[in-house]
Order: sequence, then C-alpha cells, then structure tokens
Amino acid sequence: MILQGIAFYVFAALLVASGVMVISARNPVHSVLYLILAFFQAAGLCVLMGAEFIAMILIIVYVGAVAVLFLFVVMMLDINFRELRQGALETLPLGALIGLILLAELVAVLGGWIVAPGVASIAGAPTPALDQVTNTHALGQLMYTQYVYLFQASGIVLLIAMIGAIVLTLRQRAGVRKQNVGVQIARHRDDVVVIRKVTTGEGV
Amino acid sequence: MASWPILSFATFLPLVGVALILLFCRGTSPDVLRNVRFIALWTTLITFVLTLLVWVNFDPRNPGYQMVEKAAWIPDFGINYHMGVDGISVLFVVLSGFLMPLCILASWESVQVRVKEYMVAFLALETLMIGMFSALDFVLFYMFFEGVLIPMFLIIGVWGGPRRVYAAFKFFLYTLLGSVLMLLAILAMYYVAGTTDIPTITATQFPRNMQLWLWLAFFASFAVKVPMWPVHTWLPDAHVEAPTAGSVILAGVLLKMGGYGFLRFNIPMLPEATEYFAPLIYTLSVVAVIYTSLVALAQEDMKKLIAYSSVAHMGFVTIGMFALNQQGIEGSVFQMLSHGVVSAALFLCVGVVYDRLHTREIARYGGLVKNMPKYAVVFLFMTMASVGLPGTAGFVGEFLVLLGVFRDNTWVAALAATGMVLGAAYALWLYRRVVYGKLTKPDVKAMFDMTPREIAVFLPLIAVVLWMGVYPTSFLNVTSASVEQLIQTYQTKLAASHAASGVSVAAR
Amino acid sequence: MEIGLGHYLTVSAIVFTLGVLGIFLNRKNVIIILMSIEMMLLAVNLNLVAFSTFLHDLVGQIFAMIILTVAAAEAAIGLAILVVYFRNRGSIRVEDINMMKG
Amino acid sequence: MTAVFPDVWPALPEIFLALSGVALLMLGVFRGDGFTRPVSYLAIVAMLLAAVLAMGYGSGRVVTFNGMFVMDAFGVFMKVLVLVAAAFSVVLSLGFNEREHMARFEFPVLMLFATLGMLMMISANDLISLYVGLETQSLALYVIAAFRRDSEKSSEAGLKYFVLGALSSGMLLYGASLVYGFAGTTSFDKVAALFAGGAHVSTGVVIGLVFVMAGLAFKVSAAPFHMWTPDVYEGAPTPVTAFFAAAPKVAAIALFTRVVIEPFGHLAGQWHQVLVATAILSMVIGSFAAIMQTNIKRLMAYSSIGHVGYALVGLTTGTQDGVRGVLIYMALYIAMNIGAFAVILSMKAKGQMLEEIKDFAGLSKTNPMLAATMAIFMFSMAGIPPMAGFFGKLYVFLAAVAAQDYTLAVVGVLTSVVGAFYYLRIIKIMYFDEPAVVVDKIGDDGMTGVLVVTSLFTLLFFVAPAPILNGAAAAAAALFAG
Amino acid sequence: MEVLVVFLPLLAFLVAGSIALFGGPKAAPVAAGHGSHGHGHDDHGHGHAQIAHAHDDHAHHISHDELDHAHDDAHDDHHVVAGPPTAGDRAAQFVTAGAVLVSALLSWILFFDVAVGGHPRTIELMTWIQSGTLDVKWALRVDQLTAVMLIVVNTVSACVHVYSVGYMAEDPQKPRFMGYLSLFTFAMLMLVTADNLVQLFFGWEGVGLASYLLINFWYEKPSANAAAMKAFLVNRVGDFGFALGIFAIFVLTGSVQFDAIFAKAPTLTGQSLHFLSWDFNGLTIACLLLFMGAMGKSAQLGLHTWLPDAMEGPTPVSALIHAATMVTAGVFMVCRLSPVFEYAPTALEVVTVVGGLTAFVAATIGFTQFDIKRVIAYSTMSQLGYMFFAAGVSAYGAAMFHLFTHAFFKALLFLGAGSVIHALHHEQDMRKMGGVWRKIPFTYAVMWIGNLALAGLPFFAGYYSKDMILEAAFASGSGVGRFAFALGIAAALLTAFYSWRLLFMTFHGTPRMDKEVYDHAHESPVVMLVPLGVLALGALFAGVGFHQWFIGEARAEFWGQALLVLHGHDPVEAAHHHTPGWVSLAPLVVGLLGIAMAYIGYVQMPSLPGKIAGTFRGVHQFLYNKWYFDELYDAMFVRPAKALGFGLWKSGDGAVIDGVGPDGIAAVTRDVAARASRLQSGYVYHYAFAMVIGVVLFVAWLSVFG
Repeated sequence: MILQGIAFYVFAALLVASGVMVISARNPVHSVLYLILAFFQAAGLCVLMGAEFIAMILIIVYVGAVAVLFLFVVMMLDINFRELRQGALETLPLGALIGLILLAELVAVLGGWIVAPGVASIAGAPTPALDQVTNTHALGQLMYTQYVYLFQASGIVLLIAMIGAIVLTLRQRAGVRKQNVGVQIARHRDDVVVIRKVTTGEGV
Repeated sequence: MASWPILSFATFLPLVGVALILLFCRGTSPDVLRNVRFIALWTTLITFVLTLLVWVNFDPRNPGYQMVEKAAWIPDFGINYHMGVDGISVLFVVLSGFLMPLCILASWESVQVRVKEYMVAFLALETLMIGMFSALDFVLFYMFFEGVLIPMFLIIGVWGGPRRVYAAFKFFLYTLLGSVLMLLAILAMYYVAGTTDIPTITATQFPRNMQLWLWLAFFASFAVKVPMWPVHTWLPDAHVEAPTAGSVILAGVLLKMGGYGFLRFNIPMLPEATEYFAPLIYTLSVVAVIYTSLVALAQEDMKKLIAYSSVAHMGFVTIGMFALNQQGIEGSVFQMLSHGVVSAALFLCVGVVYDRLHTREIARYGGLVKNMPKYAVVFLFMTMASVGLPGTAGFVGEFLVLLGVFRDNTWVAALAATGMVLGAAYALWLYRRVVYGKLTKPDVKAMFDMTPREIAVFLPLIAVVLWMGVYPTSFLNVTSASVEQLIQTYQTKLAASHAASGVSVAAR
Repeated sequence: MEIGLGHYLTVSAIVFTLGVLGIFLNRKNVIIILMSIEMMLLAVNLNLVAFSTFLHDLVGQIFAMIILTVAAAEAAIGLAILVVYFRNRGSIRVEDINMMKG
Repeated sequence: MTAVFPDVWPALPEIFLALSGVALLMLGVFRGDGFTRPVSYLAIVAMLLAAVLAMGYGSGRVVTFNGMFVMDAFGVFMKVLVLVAAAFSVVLSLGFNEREHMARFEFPVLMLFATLGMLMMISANDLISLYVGLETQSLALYVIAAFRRDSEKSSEAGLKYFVLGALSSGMLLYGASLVYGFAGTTSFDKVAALFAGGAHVSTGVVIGLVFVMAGLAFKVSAAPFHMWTPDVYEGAPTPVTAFFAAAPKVAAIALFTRVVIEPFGHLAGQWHQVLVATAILSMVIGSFAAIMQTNIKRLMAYSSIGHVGYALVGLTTGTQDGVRGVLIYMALYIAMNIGAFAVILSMKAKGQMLEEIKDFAGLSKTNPMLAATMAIFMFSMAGIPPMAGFFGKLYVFLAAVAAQDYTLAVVGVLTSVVGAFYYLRIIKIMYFDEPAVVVDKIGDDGMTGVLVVTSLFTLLFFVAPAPILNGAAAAAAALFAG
Repeated sequence: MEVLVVFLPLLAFLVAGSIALFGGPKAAPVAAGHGSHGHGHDDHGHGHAQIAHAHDDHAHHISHDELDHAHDDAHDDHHVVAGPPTAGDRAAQFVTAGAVLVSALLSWILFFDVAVGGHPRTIELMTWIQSGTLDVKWALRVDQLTAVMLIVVNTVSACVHVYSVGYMAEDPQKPRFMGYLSLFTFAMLMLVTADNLVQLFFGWEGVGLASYLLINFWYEKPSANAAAMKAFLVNRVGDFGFALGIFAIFVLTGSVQFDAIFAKAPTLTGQSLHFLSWDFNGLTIACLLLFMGAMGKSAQLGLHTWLPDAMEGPTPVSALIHAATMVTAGVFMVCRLSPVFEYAPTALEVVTVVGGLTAFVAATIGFTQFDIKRVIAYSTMSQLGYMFFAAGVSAYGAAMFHLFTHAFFKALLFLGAGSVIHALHHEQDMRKMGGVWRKIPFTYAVMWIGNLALAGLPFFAGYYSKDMILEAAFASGSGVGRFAFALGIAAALLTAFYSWRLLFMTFHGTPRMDKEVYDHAHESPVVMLVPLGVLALGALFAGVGFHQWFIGEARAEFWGQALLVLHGHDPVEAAHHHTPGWVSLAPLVVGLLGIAMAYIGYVQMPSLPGKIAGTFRGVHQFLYNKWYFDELYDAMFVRPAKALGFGLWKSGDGAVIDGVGPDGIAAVTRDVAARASRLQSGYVYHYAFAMVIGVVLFVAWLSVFG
C-alpha cells in the first residue's frame, strides 16, 4: 500500500514536472524528450491502476511512434532555435490565471465524484476478475466483438491519416530519378540494346 | 359571385408578364425595349381590369371576406393559401391595379437603362402589393409584405438619384427592422391561436398583457411603414432618390400597407392594447402632422417636400383610425386612397419637370406657368387636392378623419386641424416657387409642355380625384359595412374583456 | 494513505491544464502546440483508465485505446500539415501564422 | 459473453461509402491523377447512391453495433442532406481543381471519407462512436483544407484548423471522460435512461457536457468557438470552403442536436443556458463582424456563423418544434449556401478566381443571370420572403417564441436586420455599382446545373414547401420519440 | 332653373378653361413646336405690334398703353404683351359673360318667385358623403336668404364679367381670366345655395381657390404671388375654425344639414361640449368656431390682413370678390345660421364686438392710405364690420340689407376706381392722380354716387342699411350693442372723410402725374361704362327700393323661415319704435362732417394733412402701417414657422432622429463591426484562448448558477 502510494507520487510528480517542461523548454528537442518522459510516467500510473495493456501501448505507440515522429519532424525542419526563443510569455499572467481557474474548476468537480446510482448495472463491459482473464485478453475479447464498429472505424481513421500524410507531403520532384520496378521488369533487351556494326576506323 | 379565383389571377398575372419579358425579350435593341414596355403596359392594364372586376364582384353589403380562396399550402402547420377581400382591402387592390399602368406609362421614356429589369421589378411589385392586400393568412401576408422590399430596394438603388444607395439601404433596413418584430408577434399569435388564419385570429381573444407586447411589435412594423413620426426619416430619402414611378408606388401604395396593417391587425385583434395605446398614436400623429408640415415648409427639394407632406397626410390616417368610430376609420381608409392617388400624381408632376431639367431643386424652377400651362393646371389641381380642397379627393378623407376624431378627442382634432393651414402653406409655397413668378432661366424657358403621353397619365388621375371628391359615396359604400363590423368586433371584444376584468365599461 | 480516484483525476486535470496552457501561451513553435495536444489526450486517457478501474468497467479502456489510435493518426496529419506549412513559409513560429485575419 | 454478429443493414450507407472510398482510392492509385474526373464522378454517384440507400431505410429506430450506432428518421433526413450537399460540393470542385492544378484523385476520395465520417456522426449513439465519427470527418477535412499545398493560405488554413480542431477534440474528449466517469457509461441510451430515471445530476456530468458541447460548438463554428472559421474559409480552396460551409455543418448540427436532445434531454436546464449564450454570441458576431469584410469567402464564413446562431436558436428551445426548426433551417441553408458558393466559384476574370467583394461590382451588367442568382441567395440568407431562407428563420423563431425564449427571438430578428445589411451590400455592389472587371462566362455545365437547381429551389421553395417541412417534422418527431 | 343658375357658370368656366388651355397662344405667329416658347415670347411682342396697327381703330388706346408701359412697368409684362382678341378670346368672353348674364336674369326671376313670392325650396342633387350617421348631400337650397344672395352675386358678377371684357382687353390671357371669374361665380353660388354646412364649406373653399387664382392672375408679379398665398392661408386659418365648428355642430346635433340643425338647436341650450379639456356651452363654442371661419373669409379684425394685399389682383376681381360677394360670405353664414346663433348669446356678443372693432380699425387705417384700391379695400373691411355687428345684435335683416346695398355701391366704387386706373395707365397711387375729373366725367359721376351711398347720405342705398344697423345696435340695448354703436359712429365719420379724400385726391386739385399720362387719360370704353351705370343704379335705388322687404314692416313675411330672431329680441323692431332721434341723425351728421373735413383737407388747404400727419407722427405711422398687424404676424407666425421648420428639419430630423436613429445606429454598428473584426486577430493562440475562456466561463456559470 505504502509502496503503491510512493510509486503514485513519484510518477505523478514526474509527470507534472515533465509536462511543465514540455511547454516551457526552450529547445523543442528537449520538449519532445520531456514528452517522452511524461508518457513513461503515465504508463506507470496506468500500471498502478491495473491497465497494463494501455500502459504498454502508451509506450509502444506513443513513445515508439508518435514521439519519435515528433522528434523526426523537429530535426527535419531544422529550425533556428535561437530565433524561436524570443517572444517570451508576455501574456503569462493572464494565461496562467485562466489555467488556474480551469484547473480549480476541474479539481473541484472531481472532488465530488460519486458514482451515479445504478451505474454498476449499466456498465457496458464489466471488468472480469483478473484471475480469469488478463487485462489484455479481456480488452481483445471486447474489441473484436462488441466494439468491432469502433475497430473498423479506427482503421478508416488511420487510412485517412495515411492518405492525408501522403497527399500532403509526397512531392514528385522533377528531375529526381526513381526506381520503377515495373519498368525495369518490363524492359526487354531488344528495346534498349541496339547492335550496330561499326566499321573500324570511322566515326559512329 | 365569381367562382373562379379572381384574386389569384389579379395577384399573379403580373408574374406572367415577368415570364413573357424574361422569355421572349432578349437583347437591348429599341424594338425589344418597346416590346418590353408594351408587355408591361398590357399586363398591368389587364391586371387593372381584373382588379376592377374584383370591385364589381364585391358586394358592399356583406361585411365579411369575399371572393375567398383557400387551399392547403403547408397543411401540417395549419398554414393555408387563403385569399379574400373585405371592404377595407378591396379598394387598395384596385388602387394598386390603377396606379401600376400609370407608372409604366410614366417611365416610358424616362427609363432608358435596364428597361427589362425595371419592368420586371415593377410587375413583381404589383404581384406583391395585390397579394398583400388580399392575403388572409399571416404567413402569406408577411411574405407579400416583406417581399415588397426586394423590388423596391432595387428600383431605388438601380434607377435612383445620386444618394440612391443610402436611401435604398435606409428604406430596406428601416422597414425590415420594423417588420421582423411584427414577425415575432405573428409567431406569438400563431403559438396562442394555433393558426395563422387571419379571420380566426381576429376572433381570438389574447390576454391583456400579451396584447400590449403584440401591439407594440405590430406597431413597430406599421409605424415605420406608414411612416409615423419619429420613424419617418427613411421616407424623404427614399422618395427623393427613387425614380418617379418608384415614388409613385411608394407613396401611392406602400405607405398604405402600414395603415392597412393597423386596421387589419392592431385594432380588431388587440382591442385592449389599442385602447391603451390610442393616446400614443394620437400624440405621434399630431406631432407628425405639425412637425412634418413645418419641416416641409423648409424644403428645397420638390420631392422631399412632397415626401414630408406624405408623412403629414398619413398622420391624419393614423389619427382617424384610432378614433375608432365610423367616420374616423372610413375617413382614414378614404384618406389613404385619396393620398394614394394625389401624392402619386404629385410625384408624377415632379417627374414631368425632372425629366426635362433633371433637377428637383425648387429654386431651379420658376415661372413654369408661362410655358407649361397644362402642367400648371394639373399641378395646381393636385396641389389643391393635396391641400384638401372640397370637391377633390383630399377633402373627404381629411374631413371625415377630423370629424371622427373630434368625437373622440377635441384636442387631437384641433391640433390636427392645424395641418389644414400648414398643409396649405407648404403646398402653395412649393407651387408658387415652381410655377409662378417670372420665367427667367433659359433652360427653364426651353422646357416644353406636357406631351400627349403625359396627359394620358394624368387624365385618369384627375378624373379619379374629382370622382372621389364629388361622389365619394361610391367608395365609402364599399368600406362602410366592413368598418362597421370592425368597430363592432373591437367594441365587443373590449367589452368582453372589461367585463371579465370587472372594470365597468365606460361608454365611448 | 489511500490513493483514490481523486488523486489520479487531479493529476490528469493538471496535465490537461498544462496542455491547454501550452496551446495558448506558446508563441514560439507550432510543434510545441502539437505536443500540448498530445498531453491533453494523455490526460484524457489517464482519466478514462482511472474511471475504468474504479467503475470496474472496461469501456473506459476501450475508449482510451481508440483515442490512442486516433491521436496517433492525428499527430501524423498534424505533422504533415506542419511540414507543408513549413515548406511554404519557411517558419513555424506561431506568431507568423496570421496571413488571414480580420 | 456471446458475440452476435451485429445487424449491419442500418449502417448500409456507411458501409457502402467506406467500400466505395477504398475502391476509388485503389482506382486512383492505379490510374493516376489523370483519372481524377472519373473518380470524382464516381464519388458523386457513390454519395447519391448512399443517399438513396439512406432513404430506402424507411422509418423506425434501430440501434446496432452494441449500442454504438443508431438509425432513425432523423438520421435519414440528415444523412440525405449531408450526402446531397457533399455531392454538390464535389461537382463544384471539379472545374476549380483542374484550373488551379490541384486536381488529384485523393481529393474526391477524402471528401468521400469525410462524408463517411459525417454519416457516422449522425448515427452516433455513444460517446466513443461520436468521437470516432468526428475524427474521421475532421482528419479528412484537415487534409483537404490544406490540400492546395503550394499555397501559403491553404496550408495556414489547414494548420489553424488542425490546431484548433485538435484542441476542441481534446476538450470534447475530456468532457466525454467526465461524462463516462460520472454517469458510468458512454452510451447515449443508457445516459438518457439514467437521467430519465431521476438520477442525481452531478456537477461532473454537467461540466463534462459543457466540454462536449464546446467541442461540438467548434465543429458547427458557433461563437465563441468560431474563430477558426473566417481564416479557414478564406484560406482553404474555394470548393473546400463550400464543402465546409455545407455538409460538415449539417452533420455537426445533427450530432449536436442528438447529443443534447437524446442523452442529455433531461439536463436541458443546464445546457439551455450555454446554448442561449452561444446562439446569441453567434448571431451577434455573425452579423456584425461580417460588415467590414472585403473577401467574399470570409464574409460567407461570418454569414455561416450567423446562420448557425439561428439554427441554435431552434436547438436552444429543446423542443420538438425547435428541432424541427433546426432541420428546416439547415436544409434551406444548404441550398442557398451551395448556391452562393457556386456563384463565387463562377466568378473569374481571364481565368483568375475573383474572391474580393468589390469584384462583384456591376455584375448585373456583365453577367445578369449570375447576378440575379446571387441576389436570390443573398436575399434568402437575409431572410427576406418569399425566398427559402425566410422559412428557415420563420420556424426557428416560431420555436423560440413558443418556448417563450423571447430574448433569443428578439436578438435573432435584430441581428438578422444587421445581417441583412451586408447581404444587401453585395446586392448593392452587383446592381448599383459600375462594373470593374468583366467576368468570364461560366462555361461549366456542372456549375450551371448547380446554380439553376439551387436558385430555383431557393426562389420557388415557397410554392411547395410541404415535403421538406413535413420531412423535417417527421425527423424531429423521431428524435423525440426515442 | 336653380340648377341652371348654379351650373351655368361652371359650364362657362369649363369652356373658358379649355380655351385657355387648348385654344393655345394662337394670337401671334409663334414658331411651331413645344420647345420654342421661350423664343415665342419675343415673337409675341413683335407680332402684336403689327396687329395692333392693323386694328388701330378698334383698340387705339391699347396700343398706346402697351407702348408706354413697355418702358416703365417692368414688373408685369402681361400688361405689355397685349394679345389682340382672338376667336378663342371672343368665344371665352362671350360664353362666360353670356352664361353669367343668363344666370343673373334667372336669379332675379328666382328672387321674385322665392323671396317675394315666398316659395323657398330645396333641390337634392345627389349624395355626397355618407359615413355612419353623417349624411351629406349635394343640394340646392333656395330660400329667401339664398335668393337675396343669388341676385347680389349674379348681378355683380354679370356686371364684372362684362366690365372685364373691356378692362382686360389688353391682356393676352382673357379666356383664363374669364374662366376664373366664372369659376368664382359657380363656387359662390354653391356657397349660397348650400343645404348643409359641408357644402357651404365647399363653396367657401371654392371661392377661396378662385380668389387665390385671381389675385395671382398676374403670376409674374412676386407681390401678387405673395398676396394670393396670404389670402389663401389666412382664410385657411379661418377655415380651421370653421371646420372645427362643423364638427362641433355635428357632435351636438348629429347632423350637418341645416334644417336638422335648426330643429335641434333650441333643445341644446345649456348643453355643454367638452372641448380642449374644458367644458363650454356647446352652442357657444360651436358658433364661435364657425364665426372664426367667417372672420377669415370676411376679413374681420385679426384675420383681415389678406384683404388689402388681395388688391394685387385685377380690379374687377377686387370689385367682385373682395368687395361685393366673397367677403360677405361670412355675414351670409352668420345670417344663415341665425337659428343657431340666436341660442348662443355669448357668441353673438363676440360677433358684435369683433364687428364693431373691425369697422373702426379698418376706417382708421383707410384714411391714411394712398393706394386707391387699398382705401376702398379698408372701406370694405369696415363695412363688413358693420354687417357683423348688425348680425351680432340679431339684426340679421339689417346685416343682409347692408350686404345687399354694399354689394352695389362697393362694386361700383371698385369698378370706378378701375376705370380711373385704366385711364391713368395702371397708376394706383392717389398721390400721382388729381384733376382728372374732366377727362373721365362718367367715372367721376359714378364715383360720386358710390361715395354718397357709402357715406350713407339720405336716399342713397347705404343710407337705409347703415342707419338701420346703427339704430339697431343702439336699440338692442346691450352693452356690446352700445359699444358697437359708438365705434360705428366713429367709423362713419372716418368713412365719409376718407371717401371724399379719395374723391378729391383723385379727381380734383392739380394733376400730379406725368404730363404724358395726363394727356393720354381717357374715358373707358362703353363695355366698361355700362356695368358702371347698372351698378350706379343699384347704388341709387337698392336702398329705397328694397328696404321695406329687408328691414321694413314686411320683413317677417319676406324672410320667412330663413332668418330667426327670437321673440322680443328683435333690435330692428326696437329700432323702428324706440330709437331716440339723435341716434337716427348721428350718422348723417358725422357723414357730412367727414365730407367737410375732407373738403378742407384736400381741396381748401392741401398742405394741412401733411402737417397733421407730421404733428401726430407716431399715430400716423401706426395707422399708416395698418396697426402693424402684418409685422406682428410675420414676427409671430410666419418667420417662426419657417425657422422652426428649418430647425426641425436639420436638427430634429437630421441631427436627432437620424443621428440617434438610423445613422447613429449605423455608425455604432460599423464601430462594433470594426471591433469584432479586430478581435479576429489571426493568431492561433488568441483563438485558442477565446475557446478556453468560453469553456471556463460556461463551466464557472454552471458551477455557480447551474
């Protein structure tokens, strides 16, 4: 119990701290690294709550894919970071005030958490006992049966993201030589090789 | 009675003209434009004949709605295509039909650009006007009522004078502002009565508190339309900038929509509020009569002067109808009709000289009687009619209104009667400066007298003004039964509500 | 010291607020904004997982998974747009993104 | 835990659209960008077929996919609207894309997928499916907003839309998580049942609802979540703007309506206040901010904000009358909006697109028919009878009056007068001013067709309004029956 | 016949009007085409010169007149461009004069039938206005009162028509003039034959219109324009009261028809009417309001300022309208309504006082004026005052009798003056006259007759009527009657004085005009002299011939039901029996005294008036400037109205209503719009901030109030 408590506070403190660093770091590369750190802490919290699968894909998907993608783009854009440092947080007081109000509102609300009566009976998918199926197994069973609609829809979302990313960024630069496998395969010797009898001593 | 839908025919016939023009007249060669003009003229003439048939078919003894047509339009909402006329509206239908051919004729030569669009706008306007006066369903009414803004906006804006854009916007937005509030009132009534059928709603009793608000909402619309002081300032601008025929229709018919609205909605539907607010109307109208007459006295632009005089004359109209007795209401209906003809004629008079000199500045004229005697006669005749000389149309309405209101409130009568003096002052002052005096300016000297076409425009107007002045009974007969019923409705409902609220009904 | 739902929710509320703040306080770099968005989504996920645990209902975790998926897609699109923008303008300063206003 | 194969028939239009999207994508990939026009045509056909499928659904409410998906008369009405609007938008894009060298087959495909997302939104019956539908739509829209990737404006539009859209998604999700946490479920039906059963309405649910509504308000571009709209409308390629202003708006309104009426109908006391503020702000901003605009697309953006405000007036009442008003309003809004954008897309001189309002000067002389059409749309948007737009306003205000939301009604009519000013300004410029540029002939049959259809619809709607009004009434009734 | 009497002049008007309009300016070879009128003007003069020579024998004096005038009379080229009579002119003159002559003849026949024979009748023509209980008919009511008015109107009108043929011979617009005269005659006849108040009002306004047109006949003169407007407007002020009076009568009696009103009137004494927040005696207030109309039309003190100015019109007009007929309409109205006024004694007292004051004030002004027509105009006003105070003391018969005799001698005086003016080339200033009696003996003679009648010398027409009025006023016994009597006597003195002043200044002494003018002075043509003769006969014999009927013992039978004098309240009766001798004699004495004073002042010692005027400079200026009524009204009404109008227009409409209303709102809207646009800064973080603030506020709102 104590251990759990300590773990929670460590994860939570690091999460918040790295969150602050994400938005305040001067160098965007540092921001990305702090974001990765934050994800790790969140994954830790998930584990604490018994959602191992979510924790796992947080690390795999978020850290492994998304955050790295960020890093990649940051590096690719090759921005002059010194310039970006200007434009300090002039509106920080007002912004921070609003942020604080928002936070206060949220926390105040959360403090009064009461499970609405009858909630237990309306739960869409009651968590099975851990000794029967693992978290991952349980999720899988739900995902491919009851929530197949969401699964398919997510697929379409990913497809759209693919199309979008390609259509936006793929550039067919003129003059760039590309490998065209079909053309290569379809090449026939007769088309490309001309055998000429060359008389020696004369020009071609 | 007519078994065929004569009102619908009269209403939508002009659209046939529109279709003909749009379909068959292409290009801008003189021949095409001539055809356009003739199509418009014939359409309006036939429509006029139809409106006359409406009058002929009308049974003056029957106070209810006649020539009623009813067809399902939006059945699920209880909204019907419901047309019909009673004694109050029938003459306005005729008036619309009467003025329109004159407008077309008056624009025959003065409008040379975008003739096709011009005629289309006017024909559409006619449809909307006639429809408005015969609509017996609130939604239908509102459609026609508001729709009028569209062609009129274009007429002022496209064919108007130098400040036409300002005037067109002022006209449109001012009147729109008023009428959207009316729309809310209509909706509230619909909510209470469950229908938009005007006769049904007329029979509905609304709670007093609600009546007050509804009344104000209707008032917002009609007061702007009439226009009443202090929401009249769109009118001078609109009139000054509009082309002649536009002014004619504006003064001749559009202003009457406000008065008609008061009679059709405020008084019979909201009697308690009417009783409550009558002093307000009186006050505003009296102010209008005196104030605008004085302002008219100071004008330097012919049309502006006549526009202000319209405000004053319409002040009489509103005074009369809120006297709520036979003479007052009949008088105000008559005054609306006569003002429709007389002010239309006055604007046409301005148009005649405007076409020649292209200015409406009074000081630019003078001494016209010398080279334009026919014009001087016509103008004088109409000036006198506007002044309210007995024997012309202007007198009867004014007289009945004042008589009616004298029975109700002598202060109002006395103050409004000063309009007789002031009205004469500005009208004669205008006439003197334009027509009398020495003919000195060379360009004014070069002006020629009225052409046969112009005479043809004015002759019917003169005839009607005389007819209305000498034998107004032929018009009053038509209205009296309905007015009687209106007053009765008003008083019955008032009495009922007074009785309900335990207040003893003061004998009025 | 019982670690209850409130603790988790508070943490996620803080993270969410940080994300929101990151969006409108940051004037420097659009990428920071994208990261702030990821933080907001992370907070939501934490919320959902926490609720899921305490309600003993797996729907929250399903929801979180979907959000994860979509967020990844969103990040991809966002970065793609960012790249396109950068190619056009040569800058990703937030203050520069105001060709259109009024 | 038995897995039953779900009933897929109610989702037939969606499935059909998804399959068509994939098929068209493959077709495009294999045939290249030169094949854009056929792909576009096929996309139109697919959308119209989907509309037919939707109409063929009939009536009655069916919930499927484990409560994720619902289909009812409301859904049918809205889906048909969305599909028709989307089909029209594709038609509008054809000529433009070719002229502006952005004719790529992905464009119709993305529109198709966006439309699919909209259909999913309309049929969402669960916070999760709501989110997925929303994102399906949004992601596609982010991309097509930035579709003209060599244009600074277009990419800026895409970026702004994306950033703010992601923020709104975040809020919506946070709200959804709160609702889930405090109500214990994400299913609309269960939430509705919960509150219908008289459950205590905890603050958490209310706050969650506010966040969800903020996200939805962003999608319908209602104030104060509207600020992306002008910039995105201006920056995005014009056909995209036309599309933005029509189909997604309808879908978002449909979703908004369903969310506040079905699951949270019993929380009307709470969301009513939020909606009142939103509606009033939208109407005010839509009418006032548009006045100073010089770019027609920007003006249309503010105009659409205003229109959403009016539609929300109907929604605010929370009554069946109100919803009916919203549906009528949206149906008519789409017609005139598509029409207006068709005019804007037809405005070009020497092949160059004209986007400034001043370019309309004297249009009535150089191209009278185009000017007349635009005038019809402008009068309609201003709500002047007998144009169709009037009826839209009529029914929402009727609902407001019936619900005794007089403030809303009065603000509504007053702002509509202010709004009339800028619509009139366009008419003034077309009709009262002297021509500045000579506008090219339209020369695009599809465009001409759209213009004719929409303008005739707008002008003559009053002749036989019953079908649409009745359809809307039935749809609204369906929402309340459930 | 009644119909014929009334409508013949209308017909004549229509014919003459058509000739004037469509007969066109065919007198001279004008270049054809519409646009050439400006040039045609010159052609006119030129063409005329030729024709004038051709017609030398016919219109000798005219051409001279024209040539002379062309130089010095710049203000009125209508005098100058003398159109020779065309066929149209001739036709117009013939038709109008003929019609009115026939009408006059018929009205005499009617007079003997109706009045003398005692057969009053009413002919209903058709319905006019019918609304609720208000029922107004077009009708011709011919009773004794009307019959008297018919002969007055038609006789004088016929004379004036004929006279005008000569007087206006040099005017190019003869048909128009004749048409106007006929129009006036028609309106006046409608007025006197009215069967109800509204038709009376019709005639009332109709004559006003005709008066307006005729005063304005020479429309190029700004002074004529102004005078015409003034006449119309001042009359409108009166009509304002008249109209309210009609309403009051209607409210009281429920009808506007005379018989119904008269039948109801006796029952209404003491009934009050709530008017302008006060309760008045109904009949009193109604009568006073009606009397206000009469004051306007009959130029009674307060509303009289238009009458002298109306002299801008051609002289025949002054004779017909502004002396003989129209201005007496007020008197006629009071007499016509005697059955109502009789029950409103307070109103009658007011009438008496106003009448007396008018008689006196007008006389005081009259004796300082130099314009010959103005002198006669003030005399007219003064005489109208007599008529009113006669009516005020219930001596309606006397009032009508004076109206009757006055019509003849005052028309005679005006036409005589016209003849003088005509002879002196449109000179109206008496200071530029003198010594012409030998040149125009006939005119001189008729002026004597007219003056004698006016001064009330025995056996002339005025003697009978004026004496009776003064006696009746005295005999009425009331305070106001005595007051009026005193003023009347004073006015009689002044009347005699200024009448002979006029006579002496005009005809005697040394000629004060240009020699050329004097040499060319000539007697008028026969066509003008004949009407003078006829009217002179009237001035001589109208009194002696008719006084038995009007005011004598036969008056009761003569008037029948037309006039009502309550029993025991008849001052004429009293005058016949209980008047002290000095009262009867006083008018004659003061008349002679006045003549003597005039003789001394203007024949014996012509320098005396100037000295007196110099001595009493203030008084003279006050009187000469007409008691400063014009100035007062100008300062009180005219200029404030214009200033107010301008102010209301610019500041009321412009600054306040438009400034606060449409323009103000538009400006505010633009301002708000600009702010709203500025909010849209283009920065993503602002947009995001707005969204967050929105959410925060909503959440806060709901947390607190939800």
